[in-house]
Amino acid sequence: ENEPLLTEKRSDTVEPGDALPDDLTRDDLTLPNPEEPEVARHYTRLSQMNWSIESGPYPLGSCTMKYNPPVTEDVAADPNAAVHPDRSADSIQGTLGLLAGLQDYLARIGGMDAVSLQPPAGAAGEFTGIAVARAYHRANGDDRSEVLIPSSAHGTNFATAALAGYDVVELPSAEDGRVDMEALEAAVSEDTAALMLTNPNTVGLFERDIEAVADVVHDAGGLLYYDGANLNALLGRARPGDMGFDIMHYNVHKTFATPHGGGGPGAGPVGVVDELAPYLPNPRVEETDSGYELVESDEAIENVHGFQGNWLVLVKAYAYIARLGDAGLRDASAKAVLNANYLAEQIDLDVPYGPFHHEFAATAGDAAAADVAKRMLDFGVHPPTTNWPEMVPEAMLTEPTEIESKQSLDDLAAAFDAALGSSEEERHEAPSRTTAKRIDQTTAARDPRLSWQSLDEE
Amino acid sequence: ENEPLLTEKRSDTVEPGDALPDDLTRDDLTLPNPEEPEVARHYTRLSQMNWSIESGPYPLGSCTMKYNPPVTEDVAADPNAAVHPDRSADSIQGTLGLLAGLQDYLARIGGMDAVSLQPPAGAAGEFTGIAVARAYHRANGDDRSEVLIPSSAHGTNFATAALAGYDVVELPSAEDGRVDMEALEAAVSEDTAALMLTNPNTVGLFERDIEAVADVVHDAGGLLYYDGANLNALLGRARPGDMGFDIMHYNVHKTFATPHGGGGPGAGPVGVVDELAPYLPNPRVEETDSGYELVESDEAIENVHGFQGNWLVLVKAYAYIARLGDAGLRDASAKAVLNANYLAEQIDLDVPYGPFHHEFAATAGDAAAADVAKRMLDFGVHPPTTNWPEMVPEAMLTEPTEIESKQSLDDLAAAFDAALGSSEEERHEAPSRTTAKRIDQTTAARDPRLSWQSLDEE
Amino acid sequence: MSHGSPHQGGNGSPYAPHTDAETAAMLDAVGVDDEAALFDIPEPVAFDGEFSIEPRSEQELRREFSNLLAENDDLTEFLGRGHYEHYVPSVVDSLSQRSEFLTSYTQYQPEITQGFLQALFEYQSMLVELTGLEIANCSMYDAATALGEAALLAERVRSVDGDVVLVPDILREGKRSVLENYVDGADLRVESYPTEGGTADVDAIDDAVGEDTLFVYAETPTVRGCIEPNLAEIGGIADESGALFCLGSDPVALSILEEPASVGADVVVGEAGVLGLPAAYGMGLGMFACKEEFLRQVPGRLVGASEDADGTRAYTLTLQTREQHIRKQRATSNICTNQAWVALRAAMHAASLGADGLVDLAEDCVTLARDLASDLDDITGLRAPVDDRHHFREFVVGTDQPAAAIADDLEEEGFAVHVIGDHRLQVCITDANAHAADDLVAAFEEVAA
Amino acid sequence: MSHGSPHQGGNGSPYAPHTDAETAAMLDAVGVDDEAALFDIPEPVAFDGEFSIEPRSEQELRREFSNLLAENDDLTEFLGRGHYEHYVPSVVDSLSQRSEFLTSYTQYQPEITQGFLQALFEYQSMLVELTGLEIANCSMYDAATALGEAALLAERVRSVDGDVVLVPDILREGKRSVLENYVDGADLRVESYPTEGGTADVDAIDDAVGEDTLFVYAETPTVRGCIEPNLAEIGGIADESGALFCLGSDPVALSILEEPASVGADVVVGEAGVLGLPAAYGMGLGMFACKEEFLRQVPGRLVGASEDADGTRAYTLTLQTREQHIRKQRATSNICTNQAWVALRAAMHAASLGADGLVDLAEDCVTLARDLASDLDDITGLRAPVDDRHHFREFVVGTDQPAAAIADDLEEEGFAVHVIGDHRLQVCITDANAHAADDLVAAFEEVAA
Repeated sequence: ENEPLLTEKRSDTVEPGDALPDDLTRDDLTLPNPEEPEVARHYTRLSQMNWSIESGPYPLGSCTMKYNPPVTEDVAADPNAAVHPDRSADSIQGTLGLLAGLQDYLARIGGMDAVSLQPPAGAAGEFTGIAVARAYHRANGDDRSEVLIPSSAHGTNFATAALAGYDVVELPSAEDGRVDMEALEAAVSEDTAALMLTNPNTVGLFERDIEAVADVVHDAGGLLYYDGANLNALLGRARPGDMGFDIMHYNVHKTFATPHGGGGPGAGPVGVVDELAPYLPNPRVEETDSGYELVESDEAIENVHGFQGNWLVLVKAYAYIARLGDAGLRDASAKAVLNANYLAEQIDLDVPYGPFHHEFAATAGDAAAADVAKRMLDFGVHPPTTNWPEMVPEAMLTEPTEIESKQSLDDLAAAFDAALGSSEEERHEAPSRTTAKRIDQTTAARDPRLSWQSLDEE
Repeated sequence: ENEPLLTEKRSDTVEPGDALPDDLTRDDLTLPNPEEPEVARHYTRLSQMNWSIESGPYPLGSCTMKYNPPVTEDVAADPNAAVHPDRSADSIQGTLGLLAGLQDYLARIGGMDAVSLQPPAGAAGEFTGIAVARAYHRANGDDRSEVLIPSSAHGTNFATAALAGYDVVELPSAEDGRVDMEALEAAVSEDTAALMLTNPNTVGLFERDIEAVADVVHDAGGLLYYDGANLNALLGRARPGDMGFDIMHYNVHKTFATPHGGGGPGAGPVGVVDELAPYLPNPRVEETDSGYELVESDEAIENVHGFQGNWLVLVKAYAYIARLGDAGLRDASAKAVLNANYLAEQIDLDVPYGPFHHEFAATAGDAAAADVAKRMLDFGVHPPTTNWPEMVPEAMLTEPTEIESKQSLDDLAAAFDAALGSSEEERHEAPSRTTAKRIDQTTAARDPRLSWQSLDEE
Repeated sequence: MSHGSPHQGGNGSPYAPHTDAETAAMLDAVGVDDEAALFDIPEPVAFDGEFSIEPRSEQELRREFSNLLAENDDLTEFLGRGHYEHYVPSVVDSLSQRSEFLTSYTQYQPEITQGFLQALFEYQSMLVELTGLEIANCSMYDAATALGEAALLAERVRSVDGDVVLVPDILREGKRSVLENYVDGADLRVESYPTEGGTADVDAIDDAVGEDTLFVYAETPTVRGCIEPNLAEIGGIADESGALFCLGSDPVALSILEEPASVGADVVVGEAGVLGLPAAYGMGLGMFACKEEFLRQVPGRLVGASEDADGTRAYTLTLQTREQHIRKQRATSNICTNQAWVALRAAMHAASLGADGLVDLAEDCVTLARDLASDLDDITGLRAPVDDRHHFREFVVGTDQPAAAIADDLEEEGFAVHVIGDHRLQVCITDANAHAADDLVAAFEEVAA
Repeated sequence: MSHGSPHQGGNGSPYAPHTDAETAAMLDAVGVDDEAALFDIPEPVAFDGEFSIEPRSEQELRREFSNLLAENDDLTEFLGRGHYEHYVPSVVDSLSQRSEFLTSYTQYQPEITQGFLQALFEYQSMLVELTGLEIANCSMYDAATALGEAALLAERVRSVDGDVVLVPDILREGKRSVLENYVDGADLRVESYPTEGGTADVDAIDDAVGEDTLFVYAETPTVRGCIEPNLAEIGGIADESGALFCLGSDPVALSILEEPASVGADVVVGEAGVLGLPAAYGMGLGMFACKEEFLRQVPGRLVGASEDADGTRAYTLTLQTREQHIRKQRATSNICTNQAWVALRAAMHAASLGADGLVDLAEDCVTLARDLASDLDDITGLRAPVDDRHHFREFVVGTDQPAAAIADDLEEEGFAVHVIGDHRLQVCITDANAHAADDLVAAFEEVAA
């Protein structure tokens, strides 16, 4: 049974009082007006209609849905963490010390020289990074117009390059699923501002030629940008900085287990090599003899957030890293890669590309990947990302992360196989055991009803 | 689908290390050995198989299942609240101040002169109160052997009197459902240590003759004990102290909305009139010129708790009272009584006794109350207390409390009527829409399997 | 209208959702003019006055309570003697605070309370494993009341004529007081047997136990933190006399100490709140486990496994005919509300630690105490441990200077310890305060000489 | 084994549940000897070193972070200028922290994420009601990035040739910086129009707006806390020139201020984190609402109502073809992860207040500021408010003494205020700090003369 909208339960129309003259105020306001017990029941019921990492496996490829340790929530709930961004630096040495610590840890993990914590999400990190590249080239009097991106890259890469005003040059994949060196060499030019790459790539393959790739881009005067979405595959095994990347972002809501909150908030800190450090957005935190200070650079790009980013997320990320330490981080990657490889071994679906690391793109073959996914819902698991990347037909991009046990992976494999083994009709009509049955997407898009007000018009 | 036991998921046998010699240690220990993500999923799943006040109405008569405000949880989670009971009084003035404040508020609300916060539950409060009565009589050289209890009283009253070594004299109800004055007069004697009474009684009726009752008991040298289970009916309208009660307990997990936690912890503070104050258990908190002190009485009864009771529960109770204040407390009772009367008006079931206050005992008539209750589960509500008190045949003792809205009561009434309107077979086979179907109680009792170890023997 | 928004004080209950219009409609349906008309209270006993309790907004409430509790001195506690703190993982808070658990009632409708029932079943099972006994209930209030209930169980199940409940002379005063209270109504007498070096004097027990002995109680660790080395002998003495042998302990200690069943314990009681509860001013969780033969005489609630109509395993409260709401004055106890949610937290804490984590924690309780005692013993003017025993969490410290003065000085330095005699302190160390052990030693060095 | 119990540091990830035996079985199934063999990393770029990051136990972590954050001075903040605190009821924490919400991903499988989708649908609906516009997305990062996106929307939907983005000269620096960044790639220029007395100089806007104007932005309240009295006129000027009129505000202010649709706003942006977020060092929640005609050009996620196969109302992410994961470089924005959970909290906070609570809160923001300004104005050496406007939450204070010195002195007294000029302070008051208003006034009396 579905839950009524709050407004369908109890709504009132209220007029402003007399604090302001009428010409400055609205006539009235109509909004839900429940009492607290009603609020509690409404949202408790809604929560019960929602899958989460505590519900079971959440193997969305490229999303790194890990367990989010409650201890990081407790740490972030410290009342002393609740300060205003305009406080004097002297009066918030704790906050600044924490930020400095996180900057340092991230730099170490990525092999980078300087880090900005300002970007509030991965895409914002990309934008920051590409804006840094733009500023660098401009400072060199170098007016470059293109960003190279492999066709298998995350959609945000393309959109970010466009947002920053660059033309996108899409690189096809080689037959082995990796960067096509010939295509790269053909595409690189003096117009190349940067190449955006994730490594391992979106089907989990490590770009073995990364050193050659870096040489090609660098020789042309371009910069190498690392999309951190897949960093969970490499912790303690390889660092973007060592591979020749000049700029990278970190998805702390992936690699460092901050909760994804149904879509956000995340945080997308950006690390760069020394040469690019002056271009990071202002301010950054530095430790001096007299404590932590906020320092500004004249060459900094404009800001990417109205203040200093998603503070509460950053606290949790730092706590997670500190909880795990070297051995924990390295083990997390080891188990994430083991889990992906073990799961791929257990399922009936083919995996065209390999050797893969923390994720793999299986193909549903003759079946529609989206329907297989819907059918998996009936077996009590969350399906993988479907139909992406496009290099794999009917792709099911699967990333179990390190938190699943062998038993959990076996159950997940059974759900894969059962869904694939279902009849086409069963798959097409799935799911049937869920809160909502298959939802009509076409009507939703053709006749958009985006508010309760639009429902009233029915 | 049910959830496996943790031990069925992952269990290990572990041997002690070498911290102690072998003759002091066990051979090994076999217990579940999950990692944190597995623990989180297990208990999250279990929680999803459990009804709570956030799930919907919980109209268990005599249980006062109110909404438990989260703000009281936050207050109790204060790190400064976490102190050891053997701390010096000087060093825990905050804790003692809080306890003193609660003692004071409870005394005002009950019309009592002194309060002990030590009893960890309602039944423990009863035991404390009856032990106080026993000590009082003994101090007077008065060896009384009987406690009078109306047949409609809570089972704990009888068990408590027996625990304290008294013989129970059960009083029948008069035709109007209240204390039968003639029977009372006949039963009272110089053996009467106390009469235990709740008011309103367990079918919600106010004992109109309470002054006469008090006179009869007092004239015989007995004491009048007030069972606070139904205090939510009277807040700001009447006080046990004003009615002639000498001793009372408060069920803070009922009247003052501390969470019931699936069966506890609660707290059962005891209030008494001046004359009995010296007999309350040691220590009590008193405010002096130099701060709060723990004071002891030579005449005090022995303790009812190893330390000072259920501290965390007391904090929440105090916070709830402070949140509501006079007007809120009075309104809570008003709406609790209104809700009970309105609900009774809406349902098809007869309510033999009245006028009732915060609860009423409807009768299922020809139907089995227990089956009607099971059928109500299918309509998405929690049923009332069934088959009690015995003065009402097939009783359904219903207490909606003040937190239900008119809409919620209408829905609840519909569930009552639909359950009563179902066929006997439907009722007998109910519930069918719940996590578990009707559970076999007989086998559970005849062949008790009380641990996972006993399941292994299957 | 009485709608009180959370940021305001509110004119009525902020948790009663009635609008004025709804109240009016409901009054109309009931047929009265106002709520007052529904109260059937004779005028002489009606209360028209006020309590003079001011309502607080949420904000005011939080500020007021926070300020009040901040009056507590911020001391690092090395306190035990029956109330122990182990670090409770965050996940225990986040899971146990889920409203489905926290705001649920006793499981009288098992079909919609399977989750809590299963958790309690798992709690019971954990105690069965730890004690080796067949039955555990799903909680008493605390260790002291569990002990009281155990003595009364003895009275019900033992055929001996005896009325003597034998306890160690060092039994913590509060616990003994509760025991006295519980057995008063049954006309039993509490008597002490001597201890030596912090544990039982077995010969003295042998002398003391006779035909008037109903119940023999021993603890491990004892209140002085000593691991009792002679449990099997004490159990044997009790068994021989027909008395019931009750052992007091806790789930962390039992993770490595001798299994109670193996030393002849008939009943095990103690403080299970060592798991799941932080320092809570003495709030507890009474552990109660016993032999299967006492099944129908067990106090408190029991969860059992059964099946539902589909044949699926399901759980339910069972053997309720023992309980007060059915058997009234012939019930096995007057307990109703117990400590279910604390039991849930204990089970969660144990699960979070896991079998190996529990054993590691228990080992730490031995080694931490041993190391701290050794460090204190190195300080001039102190002797630790006073008792020549293996210790668990805590131990007694002998002082040259008056103990009370040392404790006062330590409090100035930010530490709390027990004063248990003119020249006796007691110190407790666990994973919760071990980080401050070196600081404590340094403070002792400052003040003990 | 790598099983790290929570009370220990652990040798591996405490959140990877593999036993040694399981790891071995899995490696065997995969056909390798160890996990290292699964990494396909060329030797030259392999990292064998260590990060030198010590693992912490949960306890150590909590203690370390608590100690570090305690380095923050405990000041009562009277700070605003774009980041505001209102008291967030406890129920918002307890509900939003439910793991079903907190640890959920974006709703790409709507059949099992109806709960979050409905909550976001209700959030969108609330913004529709508050703004009077037909469309609201389910969040941007913050007010600044929402403004940037709005300017880019103008570039997509406006047929005018203009490339000028007009903003008030008092726009907060950080917000303007973000805007500059967003419009750089689209070759737009940000220009300022003058303000007078804390609000827009309408005549100057009229002069400034021309055929090169793409976008006109105004705020109410402005960064100086002034309620903009001439919104309809500004909207009219923009409309006439074909520029897009974007209004910046927030949901609390809009609860009583003029409805944006009624003054001609095409887009409304602003900081919706005034609901649901406590002071969080600038973390925000970008509000974004606009006219229906821009539907296919809206940035960010949209939740729509639909039906499931049973014909039951159901919710789903919709119009995803606007988004980067489908449209790539032609997407309406590069945003992916947004602030969904903060939007959920904002909706919960609004629901907790209710319609009347929201209006009361907004009224308080006017009267609290008015009263505080009046109290400060009574102090010799201070003038408040400097601007002859109606204020919302905050206002500018003129000082005789150097403002920075006064702020330093106030900090000594335990208060934080903004310094915005040599003789200008800014003070913000809401329900969250109103309890300390009298103390602030007293402190000002001490230090301002």
